[in-house]
Amino acid sequence: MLINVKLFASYRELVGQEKVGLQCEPGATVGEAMQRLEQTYPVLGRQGYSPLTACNLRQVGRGHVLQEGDELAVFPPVSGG
Amino acid sequence: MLINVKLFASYRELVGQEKVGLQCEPGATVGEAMQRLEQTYPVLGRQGYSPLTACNLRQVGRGHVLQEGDELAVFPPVSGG
Amino acid sequence: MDESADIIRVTAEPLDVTALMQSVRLDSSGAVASFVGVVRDHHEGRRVHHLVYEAYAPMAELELHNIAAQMRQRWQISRVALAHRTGRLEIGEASVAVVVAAPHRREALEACSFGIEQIKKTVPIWKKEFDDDAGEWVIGDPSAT
Amino acid sequence: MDESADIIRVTAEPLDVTALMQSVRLDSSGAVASFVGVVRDHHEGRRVHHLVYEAYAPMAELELHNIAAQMRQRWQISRVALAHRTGRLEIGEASVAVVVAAPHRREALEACSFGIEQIKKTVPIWKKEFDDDAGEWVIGDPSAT
Repeated sequence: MLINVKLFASYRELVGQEKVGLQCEPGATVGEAMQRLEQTYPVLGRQGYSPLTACNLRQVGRGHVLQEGDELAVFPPVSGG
Repeated sequence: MLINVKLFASYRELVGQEKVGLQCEPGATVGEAMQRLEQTYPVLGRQGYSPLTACNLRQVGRGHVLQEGDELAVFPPVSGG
Repeated sequence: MDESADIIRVTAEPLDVTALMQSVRLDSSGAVASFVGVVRDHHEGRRVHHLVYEAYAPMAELELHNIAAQMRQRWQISRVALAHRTGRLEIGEASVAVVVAAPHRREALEACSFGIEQIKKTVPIWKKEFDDDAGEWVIGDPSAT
Repeated sequence: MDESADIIRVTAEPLDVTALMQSVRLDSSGAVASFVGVVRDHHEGRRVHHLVYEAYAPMAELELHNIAAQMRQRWQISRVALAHRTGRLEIGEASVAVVVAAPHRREALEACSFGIEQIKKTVPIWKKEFDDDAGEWVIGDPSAT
């Protein structure tokens, strides 16, 4: 199934794209999708901080099960204000 | 000695004047000046609250000793803001 | 920071909060907190048509300077503006403004909160509330002073 | 008060704090508290020339609505405005504004303080600091979320 990955801030710059299509097994979790993403872009795993993840605009943990067409956002700890 | 009394808010309206000259004995305290003021304007003593007093722009108690020409302000508890 | 940079005002002119916010900000300020008291249409169950504020202006300004000095002593802040309006005010008009610029947000917010509490306790200003015909002086809490 | 009256904005346009203050006030509001975050010229010992903010805008707006709802749950307030700027900001420009109108001052100030704390913890927005040549992303506290 296809997951629409959106990247923000440092992760967007490391990957050089703000959107990436990611093929995952049906029933894949956010954790599994992140593993696959880091295989394709190893630089993502080499930062001094861990990415946060949101599915369809809601923050989710690594165990969240993805569905075809989900928007998976990947971003560093927030620093607005 | 002459004390320059300034009246504010409800006290100003009760007396009908914003300034009153008050003759006091040399060495009179604020308390004694207030007694004399209330003798002249008995309505001042008949409110459900007590006047606060300031001498030359600083809040003072009844025991403060007045000097010739002092400005004695008489006002109700403050309600600004 | 020089205390003379504090903006202290007891004035019959409308309060320009935007101008106060711009005046207190320095390039080193990351935070501007403000509190504005506004005339509302009721008070303790009674309808309010308008208010009149009377001040003992020279003493009020001295007290506002004292409050600004206390704020500086207790919090690391850049600049302070304390302003109180006098005369007749309609519903929705600003009666009092406390504006604090500081390097960090906590200091700005805490000092702002302290500032408005102190103004209500110690500054010689009085409020007369008018409904459609009569006016009545609001008497403060004498134990607060 | 209808929640739809909350003003929630994630925008590349300059924040007009005066307009926000006017928008949140009701005739029953006696207090308007506001916090404005401003770009300052240094951060943790380093000089700052300008900032760039990036937002995950639809999620950021959702989070701001959540924060406004929490403010309403915890304090009796009239209306809330929560706004965050995006894009390039120069020193002195407002990056974030929290404006709260309430019948009473304590509620307005406490809700305002809560609002800015929550924004910094949960809203998906990131800051990149530029000195005279290079830029660097500021990474938030992951335990804060």
